[in-house]
Order: sequence, then C-alpha cells, then structure tokens
Amino acid sequence: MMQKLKNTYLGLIVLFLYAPIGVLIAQSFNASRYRGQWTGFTWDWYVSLLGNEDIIEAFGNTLTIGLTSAALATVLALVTAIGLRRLGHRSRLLLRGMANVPLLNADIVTGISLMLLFLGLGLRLGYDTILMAHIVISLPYAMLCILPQVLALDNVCYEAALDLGATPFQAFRKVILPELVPGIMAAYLLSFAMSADDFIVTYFTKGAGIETLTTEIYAELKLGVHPEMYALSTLFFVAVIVFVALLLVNYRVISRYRQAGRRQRA
Amino acid sequence: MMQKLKNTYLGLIVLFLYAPIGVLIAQSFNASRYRGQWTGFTWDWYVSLLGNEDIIEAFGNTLTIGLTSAALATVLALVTAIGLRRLGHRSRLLLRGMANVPLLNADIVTGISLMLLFLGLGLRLGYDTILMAHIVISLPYAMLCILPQVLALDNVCYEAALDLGATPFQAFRKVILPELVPGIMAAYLLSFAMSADDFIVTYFTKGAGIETLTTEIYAELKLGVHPEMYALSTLFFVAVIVFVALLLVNYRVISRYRQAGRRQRA
Amino acid sequence: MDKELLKLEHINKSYDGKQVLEDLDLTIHENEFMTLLGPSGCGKTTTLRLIGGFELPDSGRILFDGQDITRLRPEKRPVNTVFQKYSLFSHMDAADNIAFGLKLKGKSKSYIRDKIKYALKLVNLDGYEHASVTQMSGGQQQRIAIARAIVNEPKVLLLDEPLSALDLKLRQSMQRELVKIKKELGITFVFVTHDQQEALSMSDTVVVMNQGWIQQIGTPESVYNEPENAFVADFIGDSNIIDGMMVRDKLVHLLGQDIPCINTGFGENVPVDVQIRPEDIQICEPANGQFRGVIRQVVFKGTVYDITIEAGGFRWLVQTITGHEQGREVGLRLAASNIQIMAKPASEDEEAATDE
Amino acid sequence: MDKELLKLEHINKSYDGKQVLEDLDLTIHENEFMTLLGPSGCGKTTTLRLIGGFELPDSGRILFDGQDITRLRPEKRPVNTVFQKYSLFSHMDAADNIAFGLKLKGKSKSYIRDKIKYALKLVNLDGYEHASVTQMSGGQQQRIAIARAIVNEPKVLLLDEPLSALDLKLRQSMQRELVKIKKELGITFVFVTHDQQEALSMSDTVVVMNQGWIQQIGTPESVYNEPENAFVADFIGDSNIIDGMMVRDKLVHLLGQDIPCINTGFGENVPVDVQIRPEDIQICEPANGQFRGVIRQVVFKGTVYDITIEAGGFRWLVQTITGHEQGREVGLRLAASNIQIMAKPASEDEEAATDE
Repeated sequence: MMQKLKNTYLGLIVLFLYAPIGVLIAQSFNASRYRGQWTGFTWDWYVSLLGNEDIIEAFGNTLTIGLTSAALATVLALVTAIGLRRLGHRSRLLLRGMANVPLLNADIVTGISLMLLFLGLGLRLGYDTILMAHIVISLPYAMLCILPQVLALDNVCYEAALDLGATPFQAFRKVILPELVPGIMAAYLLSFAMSADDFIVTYFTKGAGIETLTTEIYAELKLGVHPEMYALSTLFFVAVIVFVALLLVNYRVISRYRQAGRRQRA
Repeated sequence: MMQKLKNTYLGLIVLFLYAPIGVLIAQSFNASRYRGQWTGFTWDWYVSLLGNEDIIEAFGNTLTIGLTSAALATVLALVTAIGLRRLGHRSRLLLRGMANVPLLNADIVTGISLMLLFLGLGLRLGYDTILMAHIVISLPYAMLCILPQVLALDNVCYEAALDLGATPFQAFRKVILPELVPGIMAAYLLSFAMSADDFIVTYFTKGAGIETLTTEIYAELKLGVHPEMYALSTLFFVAVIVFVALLLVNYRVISRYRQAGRRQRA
Repeated sequence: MDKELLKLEHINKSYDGKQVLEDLDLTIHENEFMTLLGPSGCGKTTTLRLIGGFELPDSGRILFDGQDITRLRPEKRPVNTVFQKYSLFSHMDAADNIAFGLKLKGKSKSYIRDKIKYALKLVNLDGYEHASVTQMSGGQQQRIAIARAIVNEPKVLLLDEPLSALDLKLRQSMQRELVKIKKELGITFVFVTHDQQEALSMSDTVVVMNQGWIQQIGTPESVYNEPENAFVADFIGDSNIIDGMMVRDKLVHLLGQDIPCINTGFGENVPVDVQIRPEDIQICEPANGQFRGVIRQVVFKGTVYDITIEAGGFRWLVQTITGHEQGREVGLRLAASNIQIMAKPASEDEEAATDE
Repeated sequence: MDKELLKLEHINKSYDGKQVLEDLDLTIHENEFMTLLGPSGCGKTTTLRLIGGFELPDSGRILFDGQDITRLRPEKRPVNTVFQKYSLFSHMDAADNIAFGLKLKGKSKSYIRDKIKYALKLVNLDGYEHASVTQMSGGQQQRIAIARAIVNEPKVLLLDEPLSALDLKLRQSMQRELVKIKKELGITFVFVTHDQQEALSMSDTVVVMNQGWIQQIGTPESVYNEPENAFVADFIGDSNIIDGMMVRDKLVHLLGQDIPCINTGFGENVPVDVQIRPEDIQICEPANGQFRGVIRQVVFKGTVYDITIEAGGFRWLVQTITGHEQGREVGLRLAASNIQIMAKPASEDEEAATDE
C-alpha cells in the first residue's frame, strides 16, 4: 500500500517533468496545423524541415559555433585550472568564486552586456561575436568540470613519472593529461550543450542576417504557427537525449576512476 | 618571470569574464543615452527606474513567483529524494538520469513544450502558468542539491535516534531533517535563481499583460535604446553577487559538515 | 555468575537467501562483559542488531528477564547501543546529544542537567557540554556516544565495534576506560569486535563466532589456552596446527612420533587437530629433542624472536626471548601440558581461517 | 658492511620557517637494508625525498658513490622510489606501468618484455601483465609499484611507507616478501616507516629519528636492547623509564634502592634515565624482591599477561607468561644485565615521546 503510493508519486513527478515534451512531440506529428485537434499522424512537418534552407543554414551555424566555442572554452579552462592549482588557497578560492558568478547571472544580462561590449569595441555583430559570446558563457561551465579534477590530481603520479626518468614535459603529457581526459570530455560536452541551447545571448549578439537553431525557431514562431518548429524542437530534444547518453558514458568512466581511487584509499 | 606570465594570464581570464558586465555598469551611469560617448556621470537612469510603475510591478512578479516556485520545487524535490532513497540501485539510477535530462534541454524547447501543454489543457496563460513552468524548470536543480545529501544520509543516525527512544516520526523530524538543512537551503536558493533569471520559458508561458523583470527588460529594449534597462540589468547583477555570497555562506556550512564527516572517517 | 538476563533461543536469520545466523543460542548474564568475536561476516553484528531491535529474526525468540521482546520496537527496549561511527547528531552540541533520549522521556531540566554532568565526568569529558561534536576527535566522539547511551540507564549496553575507527594507542586507552566505566556502572555490556587482542583483554566471556555459528564460549584464558577447534586456535593468536592421530588417552601420534599429552576421551586411533602455541615450544640440542630440525628464519620482533624451524616435514613457528642462529640444527621439545588436542571439524564452518 | 654508497652531509631543510632537518649526517652502504624510523613529522620522509631529488636541501651535500648529486634532477638519479600510495598510472595496465621507465630510456621491445616478465615473477604477480591497475587490491598495486621501480635497475630503492595503507595480515606478508626481494636483487633499500615492529623485523640498520635529529643508528637488536636515550626506549617497544642516579660504575640508585647494573663510564652521582623492559622483570615473593609492591591490574593479552604493579612509588608494567592475582603483594627482581642506563637528554628533542 505504502509502496504503491510511493510509486504513484514518483510516477507523477516523472509525468510532471515529461508531459510538456510529450505534448510537443505529439504536436509535431499532428497532421493538423492547429493545436487541440488531432487529424492524423504525419511526417510532413519533418519532411518540410529538410527542404527549408534557412533551417539547414541555422543548423550549420549552431554546429560550427558549438564545436569551435566548446573547444576554445575547454582549452582556456584547462590552462586556467592548471594555473589556479599552483596558487595559494585563499586566492584560489577567490578566483573560483569569481568564475562562478557568471554561472548565476541572468542570461539576458549577460547578453546585453556582451552586446554593449562588442558595440563599444566597434565590432560588427555577426558570426564572430556569437562565437566569442558563447566562449564567455561556456567558460565557467568548463571550469566547473575541469577544476575539481585538476585540484584533486595527486602530485605523486607526477613525481613517480619523474622518478622513472621522465622530463617534466613528458610527465605532463604521458601521465597528467591522460588522467584528466574524463574531465576534459565533460567540459567539452557541457560547453557544446551550453552553446547549442542558448537563445538569449545569441539573440543579442548575432546581428542581422545570421541565425542559429534557437533564434530561427523563435523567429519563425513569432511569425505564426509553424508545426515545422515543433518538429525541430522535437529533434532538438532527441539530440539532448543522445547527448545525455554520451555524458553518462563519460560519467561512468569518471566514476570508475573515482572508485579505483577510493579502493586505493580503503 | 614565469609567475608574472601566469598572473597576467589569470588576470586576462577574469577580464574576459567581467569586461562585458563592466561595460554595462559604465553605460548605466553614462549621462548620454548613446553608447560610445561618455558625457558624464549620472544617477538619472536609476532614479527614473524607481518612477517606472511597470518595472515595479515586474519586480513584484519576479519576486513572488520566484519565492513561491522555489518553495514548491524544494518540497517536491525533498519528498522525491526520500522516495528515491528506498528504491533499488538500478531504478534509482534511471530516475536520477531522467531528472537530469530537463537540465540539459534547451530552454526554448522547454518553453514551447510548456506553452503547448498549458494551451492543450485549456489553461489561460498568465501568472499561474508562469509559476507552474518555473516549478518544472527548477525541480531538476533542486533535486541536484538535495539528492546527494539524502543518499549520503547514514541510517546510523536514524537508528541511534530510535535506540534512544524516538518514534520513527520523531527521528525524522529531530534528526534527519536538521541534517538536511544545508541541502534544502541550497535547493531553495538555486531554484529561486533559476526562476528569477529565466527569460525564454517565461516569455512563452506568460500570456499578455504580465511581465517579469527579464521579459520587461527585453520588451523595453526592443522598443529602442533605454539606459534605464542598463541600470536595471546592473541591479540584477548586483543582486546576483549578493546571492552568491549567500550561497557561499551556505556552502561553508555544508563543507563544515562534510569535513566533520571526513574527520570521523579518518 | 549472576542471574540470566538476556536469552537468544534458536535464532535464524538470512539476508537475500544467505544464512547469516543458524540456530543460534546465547545466554547473557547480569553484569557480564561479553564479547562477540569473529571475522567479518560471521554474524556478530547481526546478533547485536537483533538484540537492539534493528533486525527481526526469521525464527527464534529473544527473552529479556523472562519476557519475550523478539518483536518489540527498538525505542521500547531496555537496551542502548554505541554504534561503530557517525552516530552523533552533528547539528547538536555535546550536551544536546546526551540529553536527546532524556528529553524524549520528558525528564525534568535539573535531572537532565545532573545526568549530563555525571555522564561527561564518567567518560572523562568534564566541561565539554557546549563543544560542537563535529569539532571533536574520533575518540571524544565515541565517548560522547557512550555518554548519550548510558544516561538512559539501560540494563544492557550494546557496543558495535566502537573503537575500530580509532588508532592503536587511542584504542588501547579507550579499552581500559571502557572496562573502568563498565565496573562503575555495574550493567551488562555486549561488545562486538574482530580484534582478538581487544576481546581477550576486556571481557569476562568471549563468544567466538564464524559463519553464523558459535564456535566456542568461555573466559579469555580458556578460549586462548584450550581452543575447541582449529578455527578458534587459528583465529586467536599464532598457532602451530598439525594433523595428528590420538593413539590412546594421553598419547598422540604427530609427524611420525608418539608424543605424550594430557587429553583423554578421544578414543583410540582417532584423527585429531593438534595445536601448540609458538611460545610453548622449547629449542634444545638436536639429541635432546622430540623433533630434530633446522632453523630457517629468525625475525626480531622486539619482545620476542619469531623463529621458523623445519622439523618432521612441518614449518614450526617458535617464539623465544633469546635469538638463535639461522641454519643451525636444533631439537624441539613439547611439554605434555602445552599440547592441545582438538576434534576434527564436523563441518567446514569450523575449519581454520585461511590467510587472505 | 660493504662500501659506502650514499652519503648525506650536514643537511639542513626547513619549510615555512620550520626546521625539519637539522645538520643531518647519514651514510648508507652498498647492499644495506636501512630503515628510517620515527613518529610523523620527524623528518624521515623529507630525508627520503632529498635522496630521491624531489626536494633540495637548504644547505649540505648529498654524495652518491663520491659524486655530488645534491642538485641533480630526480629523473637523472640512479635511484627509484616506491611511494606510499596512489602512484600507479591508472590509465595504463600493469605491463605499461612497469614499462614506463624502460620505454623512456628507449629499450628494445624484447628487452622490455623480458624485464616485465621477470619483475612480475619477482613480486609474485605472474601473468598479471594486462590487468587493469584500478581493479587491483592495495597489496597488488604496491607490488606493481615495486616492479615498476626495480626494472630500472636502480642502485638504491627508496620506499616511503609502502605498506602503511595495507591491513595487518597483508602488511606482515608483504614485509616477508620485501626482505626476499631485497635478497634476490642485492641492491640497497632505504625504507621509511613509523611502525617499530616493521623496522625491527626487516632491517639491517635502523635509524631512529625525532624532530629532525637522528636519535640512534644501529642494528634492530642494539636499538631495542640498548637504547641511547629515553625517546628511543619509549618509541620502540613498551618500557619502564625511571629517573635514577648513577652512584658509581655498576651501581644505580633507583626509587630509594641501590641496584647493581653493568653500565660504566657515567661518572659518580650523575642523574640518568633508567630503562627496564617489562618482560625483563621477575615477580617473586615480597621478601625476595628488590622492590615490594601490589598488583593493581592484570590484563590477559594472549601470549602474555600485562601486569601493572605499584612499587616504590612507580607503576611498573611487567609482562609474564603466567597469570597473577590482582591485589596480591609481590616482590620485583631486576637482573643487572637487563638494566639499561641512558644519559639524560641534552635537548628537549630527545625527550620521551608523550602519548597523544
């Protein structure tokens, strides 16, 4: 009885979290353009998506901006984390705190700030400014993934490598870097997700004539009801699921390392 | 030399993260309406903010929606976490994973989905739908704060309370709940931040005639250059700083508990 | 021994189909310091949790002072528990932790204050009323846990490896303190440990357990000197355990020699396990020994030397106060009273514990 | 002893203004098993790290085979280190860990393969080439770490508390194995530990350190039986350490009695520390003893009884094989050869370690 009640509750929570997306998916297969009337199943909206050149172009932009900004943010985060490692405890805490503030700041504030900065620097808003903006918003997340691992790194492995005849550079490349792979992967994946998901920062820094998927969806929906956009959003959601699967695999790797560490300690 | 290079690098990173907000703050004190020309310092834009009734109303909405949705999301997360605790390892992992998916989903997709759901249910978009939407987006974050603490709870404290004569309910109220306070606080603060910062979900679920701070900023900026909005964004940023300070204090409490635990183990 | 206080009868308990306790019978007397000793997984902690009420047996009864308490909830039992670790309430200070049980029982403020004072004095933490328990050392935390349990005036105090998280020096001093506290309170202690030294030095009665069975119950001396089977002999202290054959009463055939001993009643020509403690073997001239062998290894251990001697096809462990030269030929002599004869195990559960 | 291999001369080292090593001199010979023994913070690990090249001394020299290596980088030194823990490369399997140093040196594939096979055999992990090191037990990991170090054929192997993370039984068996490996390789071992048992049972030479000073260097027996000061006596084994006065050669005044001893050369009427090991005290009839006292406590420890006797105003710790009755009056006898006389410490660094 108690057990049944609990399962019902947990089921309701899951429903609560997933009902919206369920409605969206349903709508994307609805033959009717209009909500509330189900006139049959159709792939039409997906098909017409593929024929829409604006969307294909926006997809390209999302992909290239995401991949590039994630790579740059990850490298910056890695170098910064290693720099922070050597700092004293107090200044490290301060810098960590400072890196976390932008995480909490409202995206709209970040977007407006970046727009003002770019315009103040005399830059023309476009692809490049989106890219820079995305690095700025991804960097704190990348730090969040990489920093704990870098700080937890034990000097012992580095010293063991020196002891066995490695130069400091060899020790870094052959011992330290491989130990950090899970954190680097997580940082890259999360940075990419931040870039691809972002709407408002992109909106303020993109200028005219260039769209990413999120701004394209927004623009089309403002013009009227577009079931193609429901289809696109559904695809977006599916991409997220795939993405989470990737993260989970990566998380497994991390936790295997962690467990091994714990066993060593025990 | 090496040291100087490193400090320069770290300084650049901080500049990189904070330059945008610096420009925003400067602009909010610029007597000129227009970017690029500094005609003197002024408090005017802040003063005119206070006289703007729309903004005062939007602030009220942000505050009440934030406080209410955070409270509800935290309670739901706490009950769910306790429910998950008793589950088997596999189903727990599954449900945790499912709770994390919405974290990664693009806000615009969540916003569209919620709008479709609410309209599908025949609800009128307004204050209530924003509230519900914010609970949905905050819940995964609240879970993220509470669940690890609930899972790490040692049965020993509960059993010790029973052993000393407490009924199961007394043991929960007097022993378990106080141990969870730091996690509950973190969940509440983070949920509030998510609600207050959100733009796109609110935009899709708010309907006409009601604005929160973020949608109000967006709406006014679309109409033209409004330095009042720079002032408002600056205030928003200051609020974030205060908020981070609160979180840090709470984090200190958590880490003091953790350290105590670690000492016990050592 | 005083009168019977707690009685476990025919207890069976299994988890996930694995039998943890099998038809366990155990009687605990008033004012006894009883230790349950065994390797991990032997069922000692489960036994304690059954007494505390945190587990229910699959079958069997638990009697307290003649009354059946098998299904009584933990909060109603006249026993209190000191847990292994983590058990203090970290959001309360020391005094609030200690007062927890008394407040639930609705005692008066002055009563509670006096009790706290008394308990802190007893555990040597005078004046620590308002110390934060998270700031305390492991040893201090365990003392507070003991104080918190005893203010409720339990008839039986259950201690579940309370010292296992402490380091060696602290553990030894806490052992002495626990014995002192036990004497002052005059109540029954049931103590669980896997550390044979701890069990021997603290208890009135040692219960040696393995794989859900009680292997032997006795005083520390009797368990050490007269182990009833090879498991007990091997688990407690170092031992030489050798296959032998009881020729007749007071004569055992061992590695090709007939050796006099003092045991009787095993019958004639019965296979037995023979145990000889390493400190009970005398090294002498080869001609004078019952066995003749060669010293293979000498290791200085501080108080004693551990000497490995190969004799009669067996590697003997011998402990002596004086050193001996490696490689030398020597004789070994065994006094009849130092040879312990044990029946061969009836089941595999009683077999000697193997090194992991 | 073989020829001198490694020499530390006048080494000083401090961290954050705290002096860790003070004018340290130490000579290590070829093929020696030397153990640095002391409580935490005594400077033993720092000494090892100086030899390994992970720290530079503030002043002083380190000579290897006559050559100054004080400022040589760790990767260039003819020594290898086995670290306390965590030191295996978790993204490589066992064979790749072992091959790490050899690959850097550009050895041939077949050479490396043979070396791995040999090293795994030596550490008793035949066939574990492709095992994931993260899946291994603590003991196996330390064996791989040893294998990884020795394939580089160091002249000196440094071991920094390599067994401290293992449990008691495993630690003891690894101690035996390490001694075996040392014998087979025939190289110098410098071993750091805080465990006196470990130091005594493994080493040729024990270096007892405290607060950055070397307290005594000697064989295990000499360090145990003839400690040079109260710190060494107290740190190694149980001891009775009593203030005394050397009346003249071979006579010491102790707790009101003049007691014969065998030490000479302290001068007349000089205050000294007197050490008597608990196993060296004989209990006899009150009339026959040099001291007369009362048995306060008897604790059975397995092999021996720990007996506390109050006599002459001092609480003596005595260890005996047979039990004694608490409360009985007894006499204590000390053989002259079992009394160890030690000069009073010149500085506070040499004072007896206090219980924490």
